[in-house]
Amino acid sequence: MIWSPAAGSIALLTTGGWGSAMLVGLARSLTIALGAFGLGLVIGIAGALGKLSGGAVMRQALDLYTTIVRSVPELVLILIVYFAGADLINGILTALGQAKIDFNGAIAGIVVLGVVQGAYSTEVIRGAILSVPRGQIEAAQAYGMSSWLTLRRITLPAMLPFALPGLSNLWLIAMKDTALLAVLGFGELTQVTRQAAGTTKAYFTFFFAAGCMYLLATMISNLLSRRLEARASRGMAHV
Amino acid sequence: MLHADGIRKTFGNLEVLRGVSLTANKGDVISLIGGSGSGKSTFLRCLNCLEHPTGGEIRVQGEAIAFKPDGHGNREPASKAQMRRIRARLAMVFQSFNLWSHMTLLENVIEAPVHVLGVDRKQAIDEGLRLLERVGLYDKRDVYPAFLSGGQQQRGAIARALAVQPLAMLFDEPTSALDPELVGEVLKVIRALAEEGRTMILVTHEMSFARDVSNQVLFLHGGLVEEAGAPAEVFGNPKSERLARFLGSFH
Amino acid sequence: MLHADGIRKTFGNLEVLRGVSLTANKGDVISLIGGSGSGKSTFLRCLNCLEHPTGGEIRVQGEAIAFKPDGHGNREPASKAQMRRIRARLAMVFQSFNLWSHMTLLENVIEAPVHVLGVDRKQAIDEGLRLLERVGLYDKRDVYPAFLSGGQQQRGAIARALAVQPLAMLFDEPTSALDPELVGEVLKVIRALAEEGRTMILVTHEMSFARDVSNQVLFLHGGLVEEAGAPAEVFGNPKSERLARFLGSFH
Amino acid sequence: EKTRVGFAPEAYPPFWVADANGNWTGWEVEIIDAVCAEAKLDCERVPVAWEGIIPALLGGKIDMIMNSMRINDERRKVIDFSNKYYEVPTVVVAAKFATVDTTPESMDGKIIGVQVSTGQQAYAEKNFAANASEIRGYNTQDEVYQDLAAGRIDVAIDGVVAMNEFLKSASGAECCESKGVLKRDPSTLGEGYGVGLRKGDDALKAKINDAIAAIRKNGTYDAITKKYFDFDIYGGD
Amino acid sequence: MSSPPDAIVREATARGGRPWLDAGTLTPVIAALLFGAYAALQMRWDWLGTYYPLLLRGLGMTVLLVVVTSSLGMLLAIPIGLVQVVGPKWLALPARAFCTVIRGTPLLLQLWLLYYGLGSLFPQFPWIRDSALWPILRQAWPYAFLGLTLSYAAYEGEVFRGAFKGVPKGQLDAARAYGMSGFLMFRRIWLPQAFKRAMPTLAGETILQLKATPLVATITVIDVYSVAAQVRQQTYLTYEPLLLISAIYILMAVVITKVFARFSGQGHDDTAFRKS
Ligand SMILES: Nc1ncnc2c1ncn2[C@@H]1O[C@H](COP(=O)(O)OP(=O)(O)OP(=O)(O)O)[C@@H](O)[C@H]1O
Ligand SMILES: Nc1ncnc2c1ncn2[C@@H]1O[C@H](COP(=O)(O)OP(=O)(O)OP(=O)(O)O)[C@@H](O)[C@H]1O
Ligand SMILES: [Mg+2]
Ligand SMILES: [Mg+2]
Repeated sequence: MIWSPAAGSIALLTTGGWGSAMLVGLARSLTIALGAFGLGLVIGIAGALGKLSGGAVMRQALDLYTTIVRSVPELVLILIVYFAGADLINGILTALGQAKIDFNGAIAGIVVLGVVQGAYSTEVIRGAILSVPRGQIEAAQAYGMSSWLTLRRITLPAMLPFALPGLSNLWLIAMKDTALLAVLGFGELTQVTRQAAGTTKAYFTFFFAAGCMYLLATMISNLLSRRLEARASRGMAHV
Repeated sequence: MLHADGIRKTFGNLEVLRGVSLTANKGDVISLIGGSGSGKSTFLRCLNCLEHPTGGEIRVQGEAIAFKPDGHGNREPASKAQMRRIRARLAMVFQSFNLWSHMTLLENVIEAPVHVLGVDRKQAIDEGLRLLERVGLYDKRDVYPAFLSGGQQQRGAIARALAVQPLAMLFDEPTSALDPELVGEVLKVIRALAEEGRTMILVTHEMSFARDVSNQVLFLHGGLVEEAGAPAEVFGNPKSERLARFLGSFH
Repeated sequence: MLHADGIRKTFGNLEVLRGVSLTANKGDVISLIGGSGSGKSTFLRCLNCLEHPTGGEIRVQGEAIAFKPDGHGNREPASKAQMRRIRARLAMVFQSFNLWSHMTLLENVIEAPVHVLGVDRKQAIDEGLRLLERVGLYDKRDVYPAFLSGGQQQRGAIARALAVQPLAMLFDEPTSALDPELVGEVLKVIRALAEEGRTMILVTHEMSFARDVSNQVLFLHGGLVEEAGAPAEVFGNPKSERLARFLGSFH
Repeated sequence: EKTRVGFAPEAYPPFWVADANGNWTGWEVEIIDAVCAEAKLDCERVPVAWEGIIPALLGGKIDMIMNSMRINDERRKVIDFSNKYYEVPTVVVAAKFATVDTTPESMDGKIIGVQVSTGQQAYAEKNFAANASEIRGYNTQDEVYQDLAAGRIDVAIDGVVAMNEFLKSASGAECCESKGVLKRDPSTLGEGYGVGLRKGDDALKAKINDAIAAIRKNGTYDAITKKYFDFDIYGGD
Repeated sequence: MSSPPDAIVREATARGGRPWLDAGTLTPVIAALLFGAYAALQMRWDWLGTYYPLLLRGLGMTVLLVVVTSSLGMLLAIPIGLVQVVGPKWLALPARAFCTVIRGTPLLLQLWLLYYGLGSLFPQFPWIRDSALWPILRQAWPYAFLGLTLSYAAYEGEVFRGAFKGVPKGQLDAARAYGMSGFLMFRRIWLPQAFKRAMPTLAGETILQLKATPLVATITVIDVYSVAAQVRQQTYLTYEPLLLISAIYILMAVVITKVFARFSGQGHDDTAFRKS
């Protein structure tokens, strides 16, 4: 029986322990998403600065990175980065005479998704920096600020209102993309859902419950990001 | 105190400045006038190296800004540190104000003193509040620039400039972005600064104001100083035909 | 020909217009002047129902616009068809031009004739080109508005208005968004229209122009017509103290 | 030094059954433990998606695969196998009312469901492709059964043990029945199920083979099997 | 993957406003050529001979999926965006909820819910099972097309909402002032301008749609990705199939970019809006 009545569904979620297993899965998904998003942000800031003010070689290399990552499906990228990335790192370690490291678990997920997120963050942040009115930066120069000080005090805070909508989108994508890590066998929410559904045969119940969890996480994120946006753009006139 | 000597500036093939010189001593108020595109803004921006002059020399309190080739056929300041030091002393007030939009008015005013000049934060705030009071914006100290009227923003920008205790202030069309009603307000502040003996160099379209406030007027045309002198002379008795025509188009 | 009688307009609690009347006969050129926020634009937008007046009556060639309650405590035109018919005859030239950005200049000019009035496309193009020639933009017929200077856009907007052969033209600050250099250009076109005997109602800040071109001037203040009359009278001999003060701030 | 045993984290009763705490039980799980104990290996089970399990072995992310993997020629080209540790016949299952047997002709116009990259997929591609209207590949065997019960595929192929488990379940009992046992075909269906190993990992292979033989001999294998089956799952020698 | 298509590099260069083939461009091109040479010489490509018919079939399905679902999705997205801006509450709220739900949950899960959830409800009803529709409903592709269409509609509905809202009020005022009716204004002014605004985003979103297509493999639809996965499983090659389809997706992304660039046409830009 695939379509269980509501009461039965709830019983399945509460008594079998699958409900709490899914919550654990959700927590793992969120942890990986958070790590990946953070890594992506670091790559993004560095990448945007590299694209805007780096040398020609660096700009081209970054263009290549963002172009490829943004046109190849995440599923494929995840497999490539997972296999090639581990080979590469371990190859280097072996060449250095070090022991191989275990490229499994959450770290791998974070690295893989982080590299993907980094390409998108690079573009979001680059765009945001470009939307900071030129005069704001000129004013900083006119008052004798060094490039680093200008970046820290003016450019980054001033670009935030422009970057936040894009970044909060990226966060939602990171959260949902953790589902793709199921192809690597990671036990995050989607994977747990599949196991629960397979074991209990209550497919609809569990897929639906997982959908609700993602949705809830999304809505909470939206709420937070709207707060954050309001805070960051408190200096902007409301239109 | 501030000398510019034979400043030239080309953008690609366009020769915007073809040797413009200016000497400002302490307390001088110098107005730059000229048609649209005559290079007034460019010259002002050369003075604090926001544009790197293609040729000529700039000396601030006797210290010449050193230049070196930038590898693209132009020059750039040889020492970034020197350039920053000099910029911090030549406070610029932009035509479009360019107050930092993510900071309140007070934060705007104390930003450069605290982070560039290394003034103690507490002291910078005291001084900043004093300056805001002076330009009539004490009430607005915690307001973000976007919520200020044009005239208030302009006065805020002036306070920000005053906060670095500049040797000279550079104004680029301080009133052209303002309502006629706000123009008067800003001119009043500038006039008061002039009376205090501040050194100021201003690009302006307000001839009556230039006449009123400045002790030297430079008329730029075709990348050169076409005519210069005391305002009474320049406005009352223009020698060049072009200046006469230019002044004729104002009433 | 165009009568507005006791027009009132409130936005929420704000009473912007408290009974403004105006009568324009064929060939009249009426200037609306007044301080910022005095309701000039609102009144103009009420005339062609872009704002629905809270009270009062509008008659165009004797035909009164019928209103009905809109269910939110305001009124709305009772017949959309009537409103559209009337709007098409009262061509508006906006302060920010509002040329349709996805159409070339010529397409902008023929849009309303072809799609609203149902003029034959071929004929509309002929007429449109004639009008563009008239405002000196024949060369720019296939250019998109984004690539035109402010003055060119403004003249394009005038051509677009002329193309519907309006009974009257409504101008909202036709020059305030322009460089001083472009103002003259546009004023020349409007003056020519006035000399042709076009009916025009214009909101303007250019007192000298209002004096020059109009045969009636209305000074709005506090939602009412504070003073009205021939320009010589209004400018030369203002009766109300407020008008005198208002004019004093212009030179 | 841990020995990492790769498996696909999907329900495959009675070999693999998960509970909500992420604990796995089942016949194969116990066999893994027994083999590791016997071989004195410190084993750790590592979940890897089925479709990536051989690349994971080759890439060194795991050291062996114990996941009901058939020993066949195609796989032998890239990995090595231990001796088999069980072998069951492969059966064809279909809706009760369907007229299907194990012959290619009976597959005319049918939709056959198999798990991707399995021996049964290879068998179906080799023998039934010409007749069947479609051979649909699923990521997990569980999904095959689900669609069989839903009537979206006509025929499923799988080892008899897992298949019986399905036929015992509510949805399976209602809809379907076994339609016959496929002939032995070592090139696709293989020669039993064995432990997948990297080529050249001969020391490990020897240890595993010894351990399998040992638990067969000392009764551990039979003790485990009794808990799950009422027949000898090892198959013939 | 062989060398990255020139077009992409050129694209990237054009975006940065830099000349094509300066020292900086050469570096990645050389790197890519070297990598291409390595791939050609050191990797195994013999399987291409066996699998190319399958690959072509999969490619066909991928292209079909992208073209059909983004066209249908677009048709849905326009009203979904519009009602959120001007529609009555009883239309705006459901549209808003639809966008939130679809955008808030993984597409993978939506596909499963549709195929294994909804799809397996159908056979419980004999009248569906016996209907003429059943041979179609038992297939996987209808669910793939439906899932991807809904997803595109939700994301683009959001884009169109922004685009409709972003058209400056003055543009519509002008239309009203010239006596246009609501529908005429929508057809002549509002929609074209919203489209122009949405265009650049749409190109990117369509590439995202392309990148979402591999998920249909999880519900047994055979697209180009699933063929590559099959090749991987049958040949046990780790990289070659992945590199090949990466190159295929990059090429398709370039085509999408070009197609949209053609549509978004010439001429005007947003500067007119910024002025006002
Ligand atoms: N960064 C630049 N690149 C190329 N040309 C420039 C640049 N900046 C200014 N110009 C050109 O230099 C000339 C002088 O410009 P400038 O802004 O100094 O004029 P201006 O006298 O300030 O005019 P206005 O009164 O209109 O502000 C103009 O022709 C302008 O187009
Ligand atoms: N849609 C609206 N909603 C609420 N208040 C409005 C609206 N439109 C105008 N107002 C208010 O109505 C008053 C009159 O505005 P209006 O634009 O008519 O002034 P104006 O005389 O044209 O001024 P200006 O010379 O600055 O253009 C202002 O206080 C304005 O804030
Ligand atoms: Mg200038
Ligand atoms: Mg107005």
